[in-house]
Amino acid sequence: MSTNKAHICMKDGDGPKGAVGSSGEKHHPASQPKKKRHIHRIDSERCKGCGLCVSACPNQVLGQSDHVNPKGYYPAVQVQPDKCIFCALCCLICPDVAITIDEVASDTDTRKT
Amino acid sequence: MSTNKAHICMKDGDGPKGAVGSSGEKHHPASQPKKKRHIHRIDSERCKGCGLCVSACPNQVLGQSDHVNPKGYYPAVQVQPDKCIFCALCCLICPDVAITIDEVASDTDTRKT
Amino acid sequence: MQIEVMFAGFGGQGIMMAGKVFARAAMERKLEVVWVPSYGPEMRGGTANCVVVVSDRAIGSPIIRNPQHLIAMNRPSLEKFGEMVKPGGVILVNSSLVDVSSGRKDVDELQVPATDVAHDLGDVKVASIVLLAAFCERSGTIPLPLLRQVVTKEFKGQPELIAMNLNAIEKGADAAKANA
Amino acid sequence: MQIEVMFAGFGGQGIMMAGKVFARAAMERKLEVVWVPSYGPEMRGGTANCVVVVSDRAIGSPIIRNPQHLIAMNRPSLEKFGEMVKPGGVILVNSSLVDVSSGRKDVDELQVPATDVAHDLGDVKVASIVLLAAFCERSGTIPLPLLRQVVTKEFKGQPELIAMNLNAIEKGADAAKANA
Amino acid sequence: MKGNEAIAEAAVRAGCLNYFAYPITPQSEIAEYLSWRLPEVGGVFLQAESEVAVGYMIFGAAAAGARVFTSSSSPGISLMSEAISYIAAAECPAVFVNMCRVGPGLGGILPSQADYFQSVKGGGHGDYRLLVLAPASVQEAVEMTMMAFPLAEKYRNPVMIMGDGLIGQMMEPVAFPEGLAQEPSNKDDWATNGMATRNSERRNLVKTLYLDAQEANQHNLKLKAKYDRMKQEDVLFEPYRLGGDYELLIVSYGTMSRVCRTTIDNLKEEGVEVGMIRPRTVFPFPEKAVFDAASKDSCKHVVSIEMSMGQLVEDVERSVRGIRPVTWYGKCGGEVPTPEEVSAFLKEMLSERSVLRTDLNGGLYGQDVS
Amino acid sequence: MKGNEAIAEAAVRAGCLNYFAYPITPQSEIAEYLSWRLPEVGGVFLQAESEVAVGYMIFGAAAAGARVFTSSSSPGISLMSEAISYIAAAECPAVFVNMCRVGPGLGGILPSQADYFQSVKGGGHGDYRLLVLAPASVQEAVEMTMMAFPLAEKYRNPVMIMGDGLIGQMMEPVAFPEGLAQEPSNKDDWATNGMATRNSERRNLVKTLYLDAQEANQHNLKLKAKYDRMKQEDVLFEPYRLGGDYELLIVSYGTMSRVCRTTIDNLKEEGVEVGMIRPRTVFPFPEKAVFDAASKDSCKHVVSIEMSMGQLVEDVERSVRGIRPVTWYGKCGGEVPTPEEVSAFLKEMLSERSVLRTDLNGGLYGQDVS
Amino acid sequence: MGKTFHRPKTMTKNHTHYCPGCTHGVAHRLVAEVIDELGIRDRTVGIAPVGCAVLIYNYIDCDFQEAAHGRAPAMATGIKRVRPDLVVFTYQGDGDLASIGTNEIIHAANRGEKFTTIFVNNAVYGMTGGQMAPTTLPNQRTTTTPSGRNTTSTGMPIRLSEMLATLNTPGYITRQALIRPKYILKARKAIKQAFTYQLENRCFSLVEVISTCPTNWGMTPVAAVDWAEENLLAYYPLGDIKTPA
Amino acid sequence: MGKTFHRPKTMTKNHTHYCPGCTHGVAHRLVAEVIDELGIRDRTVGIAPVGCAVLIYNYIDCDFQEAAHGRAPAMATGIKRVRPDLVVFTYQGDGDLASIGTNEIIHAANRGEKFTTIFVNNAVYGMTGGQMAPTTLPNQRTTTTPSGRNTTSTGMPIRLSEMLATLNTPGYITRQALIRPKYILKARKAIKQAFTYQLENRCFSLVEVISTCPTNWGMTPVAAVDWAEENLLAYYPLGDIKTPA
Ligand SMILES: Cc1ncc(C[n+]2csc(CCOP(=O)(O)OP(=O)(O)O)c2C)c(N)n1
Ligand SMILES: Cc1ncc(C[n+]2csc(CCOP(=O)(O)OP(=O)(O)O)c2C)c(N)n1
Ligand code: SF4
Ligand code: SF4
Ligand code: SF4
Ligand code: SF4
Ligand code: SF4
Ligand code: SF4
Ligand SMILES: [Mg+2]
Ligand SMILES: [Mg+2]
Repeated sequence: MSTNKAHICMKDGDGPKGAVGSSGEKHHPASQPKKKRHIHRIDSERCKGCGLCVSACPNQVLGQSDHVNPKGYYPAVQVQPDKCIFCALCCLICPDVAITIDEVASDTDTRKT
Repeated sequence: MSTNKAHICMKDGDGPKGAVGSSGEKHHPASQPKKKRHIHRIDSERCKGCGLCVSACPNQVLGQSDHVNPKGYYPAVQVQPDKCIFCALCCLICPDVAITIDEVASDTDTRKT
Repeated sequence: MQIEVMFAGFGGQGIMMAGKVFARAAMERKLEVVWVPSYGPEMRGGTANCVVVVSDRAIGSPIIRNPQHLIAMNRPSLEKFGEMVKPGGVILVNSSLVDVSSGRKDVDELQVPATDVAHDLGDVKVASIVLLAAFCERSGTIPLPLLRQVVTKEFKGQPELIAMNLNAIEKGADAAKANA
Repeated sequence: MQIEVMFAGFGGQGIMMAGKVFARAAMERKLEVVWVPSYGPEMRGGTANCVVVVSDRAIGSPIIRNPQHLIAMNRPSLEKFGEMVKPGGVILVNSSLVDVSSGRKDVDELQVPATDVAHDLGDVKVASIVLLAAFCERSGTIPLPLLRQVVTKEFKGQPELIAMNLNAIEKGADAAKANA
Repeated sequence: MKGNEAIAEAAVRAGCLNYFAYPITPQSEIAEYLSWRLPEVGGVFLQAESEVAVGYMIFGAAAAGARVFTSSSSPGISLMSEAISYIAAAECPAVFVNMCRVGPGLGGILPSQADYFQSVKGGGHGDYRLLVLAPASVQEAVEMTMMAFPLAEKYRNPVMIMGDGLIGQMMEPVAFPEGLAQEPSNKDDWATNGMATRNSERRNLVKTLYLDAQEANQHNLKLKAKYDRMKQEDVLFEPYRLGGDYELLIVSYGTMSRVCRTTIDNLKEEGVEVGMIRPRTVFPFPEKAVFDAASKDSCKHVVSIEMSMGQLVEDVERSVRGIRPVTWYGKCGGEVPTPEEVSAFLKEMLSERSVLRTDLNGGLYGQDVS
Repeated sequence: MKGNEAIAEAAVRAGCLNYFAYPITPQSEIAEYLSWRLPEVGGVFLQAESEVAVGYMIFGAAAAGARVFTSSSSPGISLMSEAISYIAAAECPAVFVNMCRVGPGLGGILPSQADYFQSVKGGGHGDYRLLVLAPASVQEAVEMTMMAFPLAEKYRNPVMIMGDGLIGQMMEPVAFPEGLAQEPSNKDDWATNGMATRNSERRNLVKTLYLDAQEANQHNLKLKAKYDRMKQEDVLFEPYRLGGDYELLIVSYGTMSRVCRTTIDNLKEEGVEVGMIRPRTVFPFPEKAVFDAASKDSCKHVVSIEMSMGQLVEDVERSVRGIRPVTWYGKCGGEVPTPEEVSAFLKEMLSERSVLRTDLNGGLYGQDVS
Repeated sequence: MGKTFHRPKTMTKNHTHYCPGCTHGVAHRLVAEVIDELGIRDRTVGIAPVGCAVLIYNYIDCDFQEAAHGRAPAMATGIKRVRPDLVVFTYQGDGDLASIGTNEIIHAANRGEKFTTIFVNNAVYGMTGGQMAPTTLPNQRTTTTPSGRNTTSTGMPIRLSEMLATLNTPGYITRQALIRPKYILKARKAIKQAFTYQLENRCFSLVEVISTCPTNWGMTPVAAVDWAEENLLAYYPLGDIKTPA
Repeated sequence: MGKTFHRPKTMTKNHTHYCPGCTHGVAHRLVAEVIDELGIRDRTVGIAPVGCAVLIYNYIDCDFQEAAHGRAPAMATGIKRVRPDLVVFTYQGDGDLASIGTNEIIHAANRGEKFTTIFVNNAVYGMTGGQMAPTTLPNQRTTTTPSGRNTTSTGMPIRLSEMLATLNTPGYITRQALIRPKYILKARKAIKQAFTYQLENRCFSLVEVISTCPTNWGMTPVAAVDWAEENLLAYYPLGDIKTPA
């Protein structure tokens, strides 16, 4: 039962600067211009509160929760979710694969995930 | 009971070109001009007949005996003793320390050694 | 007379240290003492526990399946060891991280929000000392002055920690008294 | 019926090979055979020996203190093993390198200048084959045609050696006959 | 064929085409033989940088499902002891040949049986055992080599062939019995041979780490059960002249037992009756056979004859269980005792039988604190 | 003090100022302690690149005449087995501490006694033995550490301190008895300490190569004589409750014996009388003490209780010589059996005594060719 | 921007046992990503080291063998020789590879064994509690160098990759880091390159990754990456050290 | 000209067990000469290898320890650490030092142990009957490479001295040869230099000497030195490889 803190972005995906960290999938810059949303989730049960993502985020999106998780750590949270540009730098540095970013059609109901 | 084949030279020692192989002793080029003889001996019991000295000798002084020694080898012998310049190259290469060169006053009776 | 106390929690919660402080205190009283860690995986982040056995005669088995007392710093520890405590023993629970109780009627169970207390004192790592003090107070096994003395000696290399630990002892003892 | 032959000499004198040829010949006759080297120092230049035991029933101990026969390629071998040979045995001595005799009256001792013979044949290494042939002839243990056959097979990879070894067999056998 | 070459060829005939080794006398001929023989049959020959590495190459290859073996001699086997412990722990089948030489230390290169304890009690750490085959002739070395692979696979455990140096150096006529070769067992349920190879979505894991005490104990019990099964199913030995009465029972193995055999034959001619048990597996040890043979009314004494300084004798003592006195005779320097020496010892022993009970270690009594 | 630190300090107090080691759980505290303690007293602390290297650093230092020791745990000791064989062969005194962990293979880091065979029968090749001390408390670990150096020098042989992991991790109050420290012996007649050091024109040579069979045999006989002397002079054990009658005799050592002690006390309260022999040296083994204790009329049964899968029991069987049935009880996964478990086993055993005779291995009879 | 990011398929859901901020987790993920990308999971055999990463097989889901301390390269050799069609990698710490296992890695590299090594250099023995490694920096404090590594008595840190690069047998040797996203991107490329060389049966390949051990360095994870960048990268420069001819 | 030449004092009268023309004898003599020259015999401890030179102590008359195969550097470390005042040297073959003992020599060199190593490289395992060594040349026939060393499966010969020279710890590493008088003269100088660095407590020192093994090369001694000069010197260039700063 993992508590995924997620925030969602309604902006278009405008393609990565380089091939970044998504497993097996290739992101095509010139994909058809379709409304997409990104969902940035932190699995607060996986997270060990190391803070590496916090310091790696170029936009100060992340911070540390002040609630301890069942493992005894203070997990990362999105303190300024709106500033997230889904650059995935936080994902890249996270040693515990606690952060994921999904891309879904903008009409997908993320509350189900 | 080792059979030392020795040959003796009456020429003066005229000093080495470099510091060569004599253990612990230094040869002084400018030592007092005293009559000295050199004695070049091959210990035919130590010798294993490898032939390295033969091929190292610049003056073709050495050759192989055609008598087998008690170890079953054909030892080196001085086939042209007169041509020896006591350069000690044969001593340097001999893996069995079977060749020695002594320097004695020219009046020393070498047959005693 | 033999006293057996188990200290259990996450690695890094200071559980081994609390056990050692308890053991040292007992040694000061010239009792026979064995401190036995159940040393976990060679790596970090697992659970850890240690048992301290104190006796007035030579201690046979250092291996205790059913301790008299338990100090549980986290939930898995309480769940695993709570039921092993001998009837009549004391169970000290870090209620900051454990929201359940052992459910036992035959023991003296005490909830102390040790991590929160420690947080307020400035470092969550002293939580184990808070619980230890509460335990000593409740069980009457080690007098508080002796505990203070041992803690002071233990941290003599890091004077900045002494005050915090002494505070932790006060808070822990207070909590025990408050819950009495 | 059991035959035991010891082959002894310097390492590198072909002594092991001679023993093997003898063993192979016995195998051809469908006898039980054990060839046992006394493998010396891991390094070169020492003495070496091997013993071949041939029997018409299973061979128990491959370790023979007192062989029936001895082939001695050098002086230390003769000195060491000469006195161990059982009475009535054959001792073959390489007189090129050994200028003494075993001094025994109860054995059949034969001197063959094998190294000189081999030298004349073109390689001192066939000296051991010269002695082996002389031994076979003298002891009657292995018939010469079988010996030739085994040697031919043994050196089939190096045809240039076959002729030399066959010559060695002739010379050896001749020497044995001459001395008879 | 020379024993070493015969063993090498026997492995090939047994379908073992993978060999990793480091040279050491008196068995380097095995490597030298296989260096041309294996390429000929498409096998793998690799000279490693050390025996430590060999141990783990064997482990890796065996864990990947291959039939594999190595050969070495005493110091080399010591260097493999960590690996052997791992391989036994990981339950991988593999075959180790030890052409035992004189020890301890660098010792010498002459034959010896002084690695008995190392082989049968486990030179490495932890609770494991090797199935140890001890051939007494080149022919038996061939047969045991061929049996070793199926045995290793039957138990998923390393098998050791303990030769005493002489076995490798001796030349005797040999035959390679077709019947002994067995197809490798299917290893798909445990070997790390790649999921695609076994057409499975489940990965395999070969490991020896058991951090949990219960699991570790279970694992050790599982291993123990295998060793117990070996004791039930794979004890091999050869009785010699046990049919009639005998005053003396010899226990001896390997080349040493051949010397004993000649000794027994010689003594029989002199009217002295001696019987022998020759363990062919030294682990599992033929305890019952030794006990039964020692129990015979005529038997007055048991002697362990070994090229070691009192190792085999401990298993003999254990097996005899005090019903007969047990004595040790041995040499360990490279010289195999001759029939004459053994006979002389036995005769002297028979003449002064009364004093022969092996002594128990004494000891400094501590305080009884009860 | 924690057992590991106590051992480290004891070595310093014993005048051993040279330590070479490679980290391994559960004994790295020894190295950590000595990394500051030895420099303080002008000693040598060196962390080596591997246990293999450690073994030879110890050899080199010991052969140069220094008091020296190392500590490790099971897999690390396996890696030292070649070196230990060399050191014993070269007759150099040195001390090895093994804080035994769960094996085989990587196993685990919890306490174990599964290196019993490795320690007492010799993990390395060739005929050698270690004098093996097995402490049951931190205090005894201290004392044994201090005794170990003089013993090693007395015999010019490696001494092993076999702790069972828990000994190193436990904290108990300790004292360092002054009386146990002994000056190092004079080693000038054999150590390679430089001719000038000993004011001699004769060089010393520390070697283990004996190419000549007779010499090698002589050397092995010399070693054997030392091991026999250990059996005469340095067997240590502790009897527990052997004064009165007892139905059952336990043999157990190390931490396990402490559990047995509590079990015995508990059973006594229930009216069941049990006695115990606790070997303090496991080599030399207190054979006579075990035999004598087993011989007592009241004694019906002997049990070996060990944290291994049937190792100690072999020496117990050997010692008991069949006069009483011998049973094994053990666990080997890191969990030390509790007094409750041991008691339960013993009671069950007593209730079904008839079936308890340990079975002898069977075996496939070969053809009797006599 | 706008990227997606998921746990690679070859990675299990298990939470790791690593300390917070330990970059072993990053190395694991990169390897899993590369395995996914190359589609080789069903013929890959990994070899776990003895070190903090011993339980790597709990996180990377392919066939695995668990080595003894330092011996992974010998095991990999064993596998590759008998099954050249399998893809084999070892994952080794600096104690494992640069101390006890130096001989095995050198000779495997020199024989040109066609496997891939991920060499996690965190300048310390993590698993056993922070003792000195051969890679420990001068003056760095560890539990066996309590007053800092003294290079007079213990020598200078070994740059094992540079040493391997001197071998005449062709190989791919590179040093990367896991301490910032920018380095991680490059590290992933290098790991992919290493596996690719193996797939091409081209040469031995080794990717050293500079890593952190906040616990034994006595630092927060964030301080640890800073310290590593400032100190480790100065002594252990990043980049390809050797590429096959 | 006109020189004298005698057996050095530190050399015994014993005849060596070496094969005719084996240059181990030359190496022994040079070491003995240097010991004499420096006057250090009474505080020198040599360490014999496992290899043809195992009996070196029969020929060099000072204290000696006999190592296990490859472990001489660890033994030397043990001695030097407890007795820094002694002069310690190891004498090791290429199988001993460059195969089984690679780890020990690397880490001893890296710790900067103050002993001297004489590394006798004859490109083969002499003592055990001529098996391949890591130093065996490409296509060279040995008893385990009967059709010549195949570098595809066994890699290229290792230049161990060059490898050691990459270490950051200061050291003296040089390669010399024993196959002609001219090289022997230089070799002696280098050996003296190596011992001198040790006496100055300066650094680890290693002198590799290119040597012959006529027996296992299957050549006469004279052919062997020719072959060595042509082939070994081409792959193993002579000269100082590293000198202490
Ligand atoms: C033969 C052996 N020696 C020592 C150990 C103990 N040990 C386990 S891990 C380790 C070192 C780990 O350090 P490293 O390889 O750098 O890995 P890290 O934990 O730092 O990732 C040691 C010494 C062992 N398990 N086996
Ligand atoms: C542990 C161990 N492995 C193997 C051997 C066998 N062995 C003895 S010497 C040697 C190699 C010798 O070669 P090298 O070091 O080059 O010396 P050389 O004889 O050529 O001078 C080997 C493999 C041994 N004695 N001990
Ligand atoms: S995706 Fe980029 S911007 Fe968003 S939280 Fe992560 S690092 Fe910050
Ligand atoms: S990097 Fe990962 S584990 Fe660390 S704080 Fe961020 S989400 Fe949590
Ligand atoms: S001293 Fe010189 S000239 Fe004389 S024999 Fe020797 S090499 Fe020839
Ligand atoms: S070099 Fe020496 S051993 Fe060789 S032939 Fe000349 S004298 Fe004899
Ligand atoms: S101890 Fe260090 S290497 Fe190990 S998990 Fe923790 S941070 Fe990582
Ligand atoms: S085998 Fe080679 S190295 Fe050994 S002594 Fe003979 S020639 Fe020299
Ligand atoms: Mg590390
Ligand atoms: Mg060599």
